[in-house]
Amino acid sequence: MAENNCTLKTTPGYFAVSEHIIDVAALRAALGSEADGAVVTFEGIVRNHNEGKPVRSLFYEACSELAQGEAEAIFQEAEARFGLTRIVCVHRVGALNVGDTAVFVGVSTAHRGESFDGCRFIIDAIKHRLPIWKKEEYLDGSSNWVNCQCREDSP
Amino acid sequence: MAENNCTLKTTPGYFAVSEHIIDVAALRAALGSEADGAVVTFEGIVRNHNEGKPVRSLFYEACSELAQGEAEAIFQEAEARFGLTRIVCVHRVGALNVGDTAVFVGVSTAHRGESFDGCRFIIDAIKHRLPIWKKEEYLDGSSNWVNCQCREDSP
Amino acid sequence: MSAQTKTITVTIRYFALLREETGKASETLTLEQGTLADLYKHLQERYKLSLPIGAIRAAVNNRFCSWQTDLGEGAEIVFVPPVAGG
Amino acid sequence: MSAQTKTITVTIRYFALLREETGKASETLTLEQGTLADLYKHLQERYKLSLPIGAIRAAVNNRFCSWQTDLGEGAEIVFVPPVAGG
Repeated sequence: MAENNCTLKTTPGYFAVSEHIIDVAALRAALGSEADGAVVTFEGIVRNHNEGKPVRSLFYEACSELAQGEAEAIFQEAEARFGLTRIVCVHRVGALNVGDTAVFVGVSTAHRGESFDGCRFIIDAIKHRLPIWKKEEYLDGSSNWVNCQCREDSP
Repeated sequence: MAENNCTLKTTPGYFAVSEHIIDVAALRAALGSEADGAVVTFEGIVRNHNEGKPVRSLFYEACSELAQGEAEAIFQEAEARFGLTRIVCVHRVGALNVGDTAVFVGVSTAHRGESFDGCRFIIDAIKHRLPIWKKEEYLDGSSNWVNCQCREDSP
Repeated sequence: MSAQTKTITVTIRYFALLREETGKASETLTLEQGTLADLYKHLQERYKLSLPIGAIRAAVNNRFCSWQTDLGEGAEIVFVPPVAGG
Repeated sequence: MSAQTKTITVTIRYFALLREETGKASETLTLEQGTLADLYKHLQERYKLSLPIGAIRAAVNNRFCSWQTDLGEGAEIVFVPPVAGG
């Protein structure tokens, strides 16, 4: 994880986009300090269905540079609002299968309320703000860039 | 984990009281199915302070039989309210040091909202309802059974 | 005390502060039939327990019970001081 | 077109649906100076892009910018289709 930490000097967070299987245990080990009483983690997993359609696999694509800056902004906001001590987040890109972890978010704080609220805030923000795209491939052979069919989305 | 599973036939949950270090990775591996899109975990960690006093170590004690029954009741309630697919919870007993995981709660569901809410519900219920007691030993040599000083607590 | 007074034998397990104040993890007592509340008051006096009855819960045979529960022969009793898991 | 019209060279990166519809991951274009919105409208026509301008965001040199931003020489542009991380 060392190579990217230098880009996050102003926050307690680590963010990466990765083509490799997410090593949850290694990321968990980066959380927690002696003053922390709570660690909350979230994993988003590739489901075998979405909105009623059976999913065979997923393809994620990211604009890493933009994602990094946006993640730092999210982390700073989360730190200020919830007093998070540590934040670790990795988002997978490339071809994923059902059961794979697509995204990991882990946080630690002194008390549990802030950990739950902070972790949830971060995953919600990541889903809405990070330049990461998901193409679902269905069992029937069709595929779809998620959210790109609603043609008149307002910003 | 197999030896206790037979006691939880009516719920999707696994609960144990353990004298050994909690193996978070092994517990995480018991979560998630192909239909699950979200895994949320909580770890309660021994802090180096509580209500302003520096903590040196903790001692946890449980009435395992009562705790098991109460955990099953909590899991059934959580399953009904949040549609949790899997629940895994282990509470440590004995002498713990700062940084040790005292309790692990992990849940999985189709969608993330229910995972966050369900995990939080379970840890809150565990803290309030399970017959588990905590003795804090402070750096100054004093100690205290937590919550046992409020002599006129109503039930 | 009349010859009619029935006695029962019960087992009590003590945890946390109650274990420390009684100096034992469990004991088996033979006593006059009565309620859970009667038993706790008896123990409170005997061991000078600091926790008032309102601060604790009680379980009989692994089920939480009301203080008015009548104790039966062989009952296994746990008094539950204020909990603090997690 | 007057001789005064200034041209600039910009690099554009395409992702997801935009990458598929343009058939390229990036390209460098020389074009008349204008705003981000002008550029997107030009590309929309050229590639028959299906996403309306209201559905996407744009970034210049790694910062999200408004559609009225004037493009400078050497700008690195990313058009961001609706995201779906996690």
